[in-house]
Amino acid sequence: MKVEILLFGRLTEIFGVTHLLLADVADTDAVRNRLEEQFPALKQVKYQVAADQLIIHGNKQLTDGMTVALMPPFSGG
Amino acid sequence: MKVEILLFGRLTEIFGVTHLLLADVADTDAVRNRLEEQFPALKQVKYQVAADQLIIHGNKQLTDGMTVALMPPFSGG
Amino acid sequence: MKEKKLKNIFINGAVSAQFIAESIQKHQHNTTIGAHSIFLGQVRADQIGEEKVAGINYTAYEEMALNKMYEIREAIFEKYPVICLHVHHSLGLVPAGEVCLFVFCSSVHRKAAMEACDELVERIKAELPIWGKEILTNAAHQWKENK
Amino acid sequence: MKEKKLKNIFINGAVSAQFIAESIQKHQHNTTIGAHSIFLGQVRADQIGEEKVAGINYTAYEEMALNKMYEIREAIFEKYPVICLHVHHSLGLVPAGEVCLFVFCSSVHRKAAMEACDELVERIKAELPIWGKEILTNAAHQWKENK
Repeated sequence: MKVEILLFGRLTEIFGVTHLLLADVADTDAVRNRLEEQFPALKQVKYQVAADQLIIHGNKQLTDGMTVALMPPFSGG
Repeated sequence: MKVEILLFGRLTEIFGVTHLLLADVADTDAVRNRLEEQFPALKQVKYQVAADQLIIHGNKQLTDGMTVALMPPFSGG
Repeated sequence: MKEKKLKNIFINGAVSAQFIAESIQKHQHNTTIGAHSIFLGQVRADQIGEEKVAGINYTAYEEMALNKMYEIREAIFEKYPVICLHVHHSLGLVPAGEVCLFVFCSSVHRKAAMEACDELVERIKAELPIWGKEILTNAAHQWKENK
Repeated sequence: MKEKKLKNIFINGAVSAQFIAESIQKHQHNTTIGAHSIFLGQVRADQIGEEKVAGINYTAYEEMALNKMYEIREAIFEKYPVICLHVHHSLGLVPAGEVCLFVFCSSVHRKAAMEACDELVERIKAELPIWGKEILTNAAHQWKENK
């Protein structure tokens, strides 16, 4: 099972990329944990998580092919 | 003693002119009475009175050379 | 004593889109501005019985309107942290579909520009001695009245 | 089932005064419109320590932003009697002094256009996944955050 991770704003600087693929992550909490382990700087950043463009407030189960976005505070307009 | 009378909006149609001169009117009430006598249609129209550009709510004494404007409801914008 | 400098707000006929664009362009030199709030009044082709409004012919007590506008501007500048305020109103005939009022407020943050623009438009409609004569498609006319 | 037709709100670089003028011009065919309320966001040359903001580079989660914008538009159309709503937001670099957001609301009477414009701007800033990177005069940068 694979999910695509999209990164935005200052997160693209922490990760050095705008997207990556993660295998075997059952839910959005698992995504956060895996990424915070690999990129400890992520822990210092405020961000929201969206799964298939829906903002997740708790935890959400993932299925193959879903897209998870990590989004720092918006600053459009 | 003379005062200049300015007419606006629909009042220009009732009077057929945009301004006229009145002699011997002591105050704004006298102006109203004189004009309503000469132009009875004026009685049917809602209007405000300004003396030297200041809107008068009661009655106001006039002196030589003052300008009295008769203004129907505004409709700018 | 501060000199009272009256600004002319009246223009002959409709306010063109080009005139609005030039006003916007001029404000791009001021890089403290973060927000512009613009209001445009446009003449509607309202249905009046069998006829339609073809245009509005505007007249004003110009001298009083400019003095009143000065007073309103001062009050708005005092009440809101705005950087600039501009008002343009048509005199003469404005055909249906064209702009007769252009109000332009700028500020650092959006709230001030929006609130100032709102209040300016309300006060312009209520307090400026301007009259609109609606010219109908059969050349009859009727006098407009702001509510 | 009603088809969900997404409108692209993004344009590359700044919104020009000419573009705004053309939008206004296009609405003069619709003679039921009596009021336009326009909001423009302009990039400020804010002082940041020794440096100034030279421009903002915008990026977005475009697909999500367009879906979200669709939802916001539908909600505003339901809430206010507006005739049309248009939103344009920059992507890429917008130099200080230029326009990055153009919101345009039209209605029969002024209240609806003004309230809809206000609410649209609030929701755009709070809900659209767009990020602005402030580029400073020494080429350093910092990430903007809406309050």
